[in-house]
Amino acid sequence: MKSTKFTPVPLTKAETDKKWWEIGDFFRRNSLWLLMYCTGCCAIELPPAMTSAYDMERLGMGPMATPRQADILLVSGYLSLKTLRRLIYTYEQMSEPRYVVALGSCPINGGIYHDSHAVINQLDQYIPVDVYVAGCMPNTEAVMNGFVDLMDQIKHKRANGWKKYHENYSWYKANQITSLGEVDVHDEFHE
Amino acid sequence: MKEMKLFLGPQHPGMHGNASVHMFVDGDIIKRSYLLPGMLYRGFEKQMERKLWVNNIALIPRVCVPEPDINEMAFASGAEKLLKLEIPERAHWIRMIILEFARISAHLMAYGGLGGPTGNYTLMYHAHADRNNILDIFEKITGARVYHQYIVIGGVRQDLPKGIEKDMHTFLDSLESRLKEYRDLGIDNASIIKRIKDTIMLPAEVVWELGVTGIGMRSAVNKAYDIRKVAPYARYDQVEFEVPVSDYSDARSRLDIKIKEVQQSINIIRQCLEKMPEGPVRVKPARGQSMRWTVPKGHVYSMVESSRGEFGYYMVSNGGTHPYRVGVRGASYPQGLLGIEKYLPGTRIDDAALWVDTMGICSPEIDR
Amino acid sequence: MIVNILVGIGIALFGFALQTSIGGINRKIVGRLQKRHGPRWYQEFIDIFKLLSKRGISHGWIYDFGVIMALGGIIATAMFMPLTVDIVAFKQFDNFFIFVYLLAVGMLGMAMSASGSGNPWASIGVMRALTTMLAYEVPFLIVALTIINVSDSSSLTAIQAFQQTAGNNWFIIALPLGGLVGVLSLMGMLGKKPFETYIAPAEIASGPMVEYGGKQLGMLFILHEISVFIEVSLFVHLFLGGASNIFIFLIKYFTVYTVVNLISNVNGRFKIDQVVKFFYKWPLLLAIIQAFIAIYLGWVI
Amino acid sequence: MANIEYLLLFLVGSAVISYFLTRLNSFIGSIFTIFATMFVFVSLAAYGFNMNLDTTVSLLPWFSFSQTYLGFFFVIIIAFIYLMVSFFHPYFLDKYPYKNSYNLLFLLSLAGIIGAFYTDHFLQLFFFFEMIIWTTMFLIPQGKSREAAVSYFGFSLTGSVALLIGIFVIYQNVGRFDIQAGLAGISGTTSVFVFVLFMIAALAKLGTFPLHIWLPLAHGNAPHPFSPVLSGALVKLGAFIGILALIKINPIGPVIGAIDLALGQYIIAFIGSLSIVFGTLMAIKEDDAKKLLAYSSMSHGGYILVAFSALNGFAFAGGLYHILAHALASAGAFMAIAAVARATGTTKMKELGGMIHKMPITYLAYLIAIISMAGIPPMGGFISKWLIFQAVIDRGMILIAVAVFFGSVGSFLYVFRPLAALFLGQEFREYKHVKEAPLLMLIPTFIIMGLNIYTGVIPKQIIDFINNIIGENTAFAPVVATTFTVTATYGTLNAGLIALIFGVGVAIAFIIFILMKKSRKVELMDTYTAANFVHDEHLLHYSVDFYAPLERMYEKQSHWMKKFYDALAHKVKEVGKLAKYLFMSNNIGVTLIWILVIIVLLIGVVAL
Repeated sequence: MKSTKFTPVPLTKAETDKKWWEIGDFFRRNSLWLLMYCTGCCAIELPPAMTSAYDMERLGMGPMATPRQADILLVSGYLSLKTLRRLIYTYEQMSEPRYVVALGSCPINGGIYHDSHAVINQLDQYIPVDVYVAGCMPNTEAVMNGFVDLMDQIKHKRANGWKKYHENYSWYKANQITSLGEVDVHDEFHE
Repeated sequence: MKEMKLFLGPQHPGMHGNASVHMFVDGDIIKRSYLLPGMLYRGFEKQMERKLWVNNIALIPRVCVPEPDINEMAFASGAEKLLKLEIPERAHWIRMIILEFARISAHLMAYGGLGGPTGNYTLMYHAHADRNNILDIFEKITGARVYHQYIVIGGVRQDLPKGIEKDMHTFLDSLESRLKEYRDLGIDNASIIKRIKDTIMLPAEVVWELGVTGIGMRSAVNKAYDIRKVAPYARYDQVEFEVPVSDYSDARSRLDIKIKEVQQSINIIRQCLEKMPEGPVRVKPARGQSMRWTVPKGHVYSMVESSRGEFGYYMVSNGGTHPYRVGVRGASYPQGLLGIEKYLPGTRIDDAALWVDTMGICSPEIDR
Repeated sequence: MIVNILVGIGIALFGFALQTSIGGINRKIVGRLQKRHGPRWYQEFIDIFKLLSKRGISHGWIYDFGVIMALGGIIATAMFMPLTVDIVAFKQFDNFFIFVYLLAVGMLGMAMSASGSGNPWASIGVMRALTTMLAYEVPFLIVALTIINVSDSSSLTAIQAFQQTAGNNWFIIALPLGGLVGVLSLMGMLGKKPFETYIAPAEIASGPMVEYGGKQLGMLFILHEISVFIEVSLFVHLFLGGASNIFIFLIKYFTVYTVVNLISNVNGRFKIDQVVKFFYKWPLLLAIIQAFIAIYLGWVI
Repeated sequence: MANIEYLLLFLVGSAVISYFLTRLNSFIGSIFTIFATMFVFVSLAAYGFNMNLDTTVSLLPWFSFSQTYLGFFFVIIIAFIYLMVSFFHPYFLDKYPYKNSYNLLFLLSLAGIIGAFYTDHFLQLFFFFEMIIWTTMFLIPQGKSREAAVSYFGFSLTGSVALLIGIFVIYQNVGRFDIQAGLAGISGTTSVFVFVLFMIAALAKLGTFPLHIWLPLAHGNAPHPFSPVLSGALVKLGAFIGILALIKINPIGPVIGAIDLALGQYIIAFIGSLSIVFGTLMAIKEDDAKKLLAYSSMSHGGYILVAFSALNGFAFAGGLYHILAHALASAGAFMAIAAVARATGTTKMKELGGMIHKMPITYLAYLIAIISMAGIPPMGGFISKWLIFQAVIDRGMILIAVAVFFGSVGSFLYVFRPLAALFLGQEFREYKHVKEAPLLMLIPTFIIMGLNIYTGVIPKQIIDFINNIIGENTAFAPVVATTFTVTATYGTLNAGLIALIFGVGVAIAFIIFILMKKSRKVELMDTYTAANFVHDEHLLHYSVDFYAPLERMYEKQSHWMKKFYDALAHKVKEVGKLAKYLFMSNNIGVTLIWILVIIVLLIGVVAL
C-alpha cells in the first residue's frame, strides 16, 4: 500500500544554496548601491539621477563611499590607462556579487576618443560589464533605464559578470597586463 | 616626525572628478599636499589637431563637463576672429543667454556641492533640482542636456524654439524667488557658517602668484576682473550687470559671490530676452568642399569668463582644414593643480573637500 | 530566567524592527523635504538583508571579532531596555548606567574592528566618534544625575513610573533646561547632522565603516538600528514620561525620531572640535544650572 | 601558623639569597624570587582573610604588629601584583645595569609593604614607608632615566616629611604613637593640621593633582616589569593614608549645607576631581603608552579620593572596590605593554603598529584590562564606578559629577589609543619577526584576565570583605550584596546578569555571523585608499596625535600649567641634585651602605 505520509524531499546542499541565492537576488536587486567613481564626463548625469529630479532612491539605489560597501561599479565615461589601473584595483576590492554598469559610448568602443593614445576603447576586455548605457552623453532617463535593466538581469540571473571574471580570470589578467603592464607598487607614483 | 598619507580622490565622495589629492598629514593637519593629475588625460589638444574645424565643435565641450558651453564660445569666437567673420546680431544674444544659463547651472552645481562636504544634502538636492530645470531648457533649445554643440562657428546652430521665452521667464522668476532659500540653507545657515566663515582662506599673494582668476581672484583682491567687463565678447557691453567683489576670501565670501553672480546672470538673461532682435542666427563660415573649409593663417587667443575664471583658447591656423595647434587655458588650472600645493598645507583634513569644492576645481580641465 | 531572557530578545528584535521601519518611513519624510519621493518604507530591511547575503572581506580575526562583540553588546543593551512600564525583561535591573556603559561596549567593539582593518580613514572616524562621545555624554549624564536625584531611582521603569504618577510632570517640562540639553545630547548620540562628524562621507569616506562590506556591514547596520532604538527610547523614558502602553510608546518614539531627523536634515555638520566646544559651552552650563536649580533649590515644576 | 614577623624575616633573607643567586645566574635568581613572592602571597592569603595571621610573636624587638581588614585588603592586592610581576623578571632582568640588586630590592620593598600595612605604630609606619621609597627609588632608575627616580624621590620626600610632621603633631597631642588611638585622640585645630599634612602625604603618594609630576616620569621610565607594581600597587599606599585622614580624622569644619559634607572633605573631593580631569586630558595627549597609563593612574587616584571623601557607605565601598579593580586593570595593562616592549624595544605608540597579529593573547589581556579601566561592564571597574556614581548623585555633588563623568568617558578615549596605535592598525614590516610572549609571562596575564572578569561578575565575596572593612573603620551601613548583585541608593546592579546577557548578545551576534557567507580574507594593505596604490604601511597607520582636534583645544590653556610645573620640577630637581650628590654613585655597595645606615638610624629612633 502506498504511504500517504508526507515525506519531505531532502534538498542537496547545492539546491539549498540555490534557493537562498534566489531569495538573496530579490534583496540585491532592490538595493543596489553605487560606487561613485567619476571616471569621465558621464558622471555629470548622475547627480540628476540621484537627486530630486529622478530620485534614484525610489528604486532603493544610492551612492556609497567605498568599494567595499558598493554593489555596482559605475564606469562613467572614458577610461584613460591611469584610471583603468585604478578601476581594476577598485573592482577587485568590491564585495561579491558585484556588477559593472558602463555609461556612455567610450567604454563600448572608445566613443569620441576612439583614436586617442591615452584612452582604452573596450572596457570588457579588462573587466566584465553587465550593462552598457550608450550615448554621449546618455540622458538621465537612459541611465535610469540602464539600472532597471540591471535589476531585470539580476532577476533572470543574467548579471553574471563577476562569475565570468572568476572563470576567465587569466584571460582578463592577460589583457590587463598587456595594456597596463604589471602594477609594481614601489613608490608613490608606481607607474 | 611621523607622517601619514591620506588620499582625497579619485574615488572619494569628497572629490568631484577624477583627480587625486595626496595629503601628508600630521594628526589631522595637512603638512604637504599635491594633486596627482593625469587620470583624465586623453590627449585632447592633440586630438583637436586631427579633426576638422567644424568637427572640433563636437569635441571641445568635453573639456569641461559642468559648463561645456564656454568651450564652444571660446573656440567659435576664436575661429571667427581668424576667419574675420561677422555673425548675425541675434546669434550674439542667443549665445549670451546660453552662456548665462550655463553659468547659473555651474554655479548652482557648485553651490549645491557645498552640501556634500558640509553634509547638508537638502541644499544639494534642491540645487540639483533647479539645475535640472536648466538642463530641460537646454534640451528644448539644443536637443541635448549637457553637450549642446549649439554655439558653432558662424553663430548658433538653430534659432530658439517658439515659446521658450516663457519657460525661461518662469524658471528665472522661480529661481530668483528661491535665492533667499538657498542662502538660508547654505551660507546663512548657522551650522554651515561655522564651517565656512573665516576659514579656507585664499590669500591675495597666492592669487597674484598663481594667476588665479574668476571668483577666487575677485573675492580675494577686491578687483573686478571679469572678461565680460574688461574685454567684452558677444554683446556683454550692451547689458548692465555688476561684478560682485570682496577683499576677504573665505569660503563664505566666495559662495556669497556665487549667489550674487547667479542674481546678475538672471538679470542679464532678462535683458537679453528683452533686447534680442529678430533675424538670422547663423552664417556660413567659409567656402569649401562640404565641411572641409579652411581657416586663414594666423593665431588668436580668445577668452571667455567661465564660472571658475578666465577660460581661453590659443589657436594657431596654418591655413589648412585642421587647426595647427590649439592650447587650452583651463580656468581651474592655477587653483587646482598648483594651488593645492600652496593653500592646502596648514589646513585640516576636514576642510580639504570644502577647499576643492569652493575653489571650483574642474579636473577634466586640468588634464585635458 | 529563561522567560526573561526570551522577553529581552523579543524586545531587542522589536526594537530592531521598529527602528528599521521608522527609519524607512523617515527616509520617505526626508525625501519629501528634499522634493522627491524617497524609498519604500521597508527599504532598510532590504538593505540589511542584502548586505548579509553578500560575500565581504575580512582583515583578520579582530575585524570579525570586533563586529560580533559590538553587535552582541548592543543586543545585550537592548535586552535591558523597557518598552513601557510593564514590558521589561529584567524588572528593577534596568539601571540607567547599564545603558550608557553597555552601549560603550558596542562602541568599543566597532572601534576595535574598524581600527583593526588598518585603514586610516577608519581610525580617524573612530577618533571622531569617541571625541563626540566625550562631548555629548557629560551634559547628558549631568541631566540624568538630576533626574535620578529627583526621581530617587536609577531604574528606567521607576523613572517612568515617577513621571506618570499624578501630579508629576514629564521631565522635559519639569526640567526645561535639562530637556533642551537632552534633545541636543540625543542628536549627538544619534549622530544627527550638526554632530554627524564621524560618518562624514565627503571628509573621511564614511569613517569607521570605510572598510566594511557584506555581512560585517550588515551587522553594523543592525547594530546602528538597535542603538538608535536604545537611544531614542532612553530619551522617551527619561524625558517624555515613558509610556504606559505600547501605542503611546510608538507615538512618542516616532515623534522624537522624526523631529530630530528633520532638524538634522536642514543643517550642515560641524567640525569635530566645534562639536566639543558646542557641548562644553551651553549644554553643559545649562545642565549644571538645571542641576543646581533642581537639586539644591528644589524648583521642579 | 604563619607569623607576620617570620614573613618579614623570610623576605629579607630571601632578598639576600636572591642577590647572590642572581649574581650567579639571573634566571635562577628570578625564579627564586617568584617562589619567594609566591610563598608570601600564599601565606598571606591562607591566613589573612580570616585575620588568622599571628602577630603576637615578638622576634623583632621594638616592632609591634596588628592586623586589620583595611590593612589586609591593601596588602593582599599589593602582594598579588608583586607575585604577578615577578613572573616577568626572568625575561627582563638581563637588560638592566644592576640586575644583581634588582631582585633584592624587589623583595625588600615587598617586605616594606607588608610591614607598613600590618604595623600599629606610627613611627614604624613611617619606617616601612621609607623602606618602600628607598628600595623602589633604586629600582626605578634601572629602566631609563635617573631623573625619574629623582623626581619620584623628591615627591615622596615631600609626602614623607608631611607624614612625619603629622605623626609628631599627633604624638605631641596624644602622647602615643599608636595609630588607632592617635588618630582618635586628636581634635580641633590640631586635627585640621594633621588632616592637611596627612592629605599631602596621601596626594604625593597617590600622585594626584598638585603632586603628580613624578607619576608619568616614574611610571614611564621605570623598568617595564616594575611599572605594574608602581601603578597597581605602590600608589595605593597613598589611598591608605588618605583613608586614615579622611575617615579616621574627619576634622570638624564648616559643613556645606547643600551637599551635607564638611568643607575639608569637599576640598579633597575637588582636588580629586581636578586630578581626574587633568589626568584624563594629559593621558589623551600622551604618546608613550606607559606614560599614558601613568596619567590614567593619576585620574583613577582622583576617583579614589572622590570616593573616600564622599563619606558615604557606597562611596567608601566603591573606593575600595576601585582600588582593587584599578590595581588589576592597571597591572594587566602595564604588563601587556611590558610584553610588547620586550618584543619590540619601545613603548612609543608612533613606532608601533599591528602587534595583534603577533601577540593576540597580550592583546586580549590589554583589552580586558582597559575595559575594566574604562568602567565598562562586565569588568570590575564598572561596579566600582557605579558605586561611586551612586554616592555622587546621592550627595548631589554636581561639579564633582562633571569631573567624574568626564573622566569616565575620557578614560574610554585614552585607553583606546594604545589599543588602536599599538595593537591594531597596519602591521609594520620591522616587527614581522616578533613572537608572542613566553609561557611564563602569559601565566600572570591569564590570571589577571580571569580576575578582571571575576571582579566584574561576582562581586559578593569582595563586597563582603569590604563590608568587614566598613564595619571595622566606619559607622556606614554595609553594602547589600548577593552573589551577583550590588544594591545601592538608586537601585540594584546585577553584575552577573549583565555578563550573562552580554554573553547571550554575543552568542546571537555570533550565530548571525556564522550563518552568513564566509568572508574572503585579504591583506591589511589591501584597503580602501580612494583607489590609489600604496607601498608603505607606515603611511597608512594613524597613530600620531590621535586626538589632534581635541588636543589642540586645550594645548594653549594648559600652557600656563606646564610652565608652573616646569618651575616646580626645576625646584624639585635641585632637591634631587643634593640627594644625587649624596647617595648616587655607580657603586652599588655605597647605596647599600646608605640603606643600612638609614635603617639602623630608624630602628634606633623607633627603639627610643
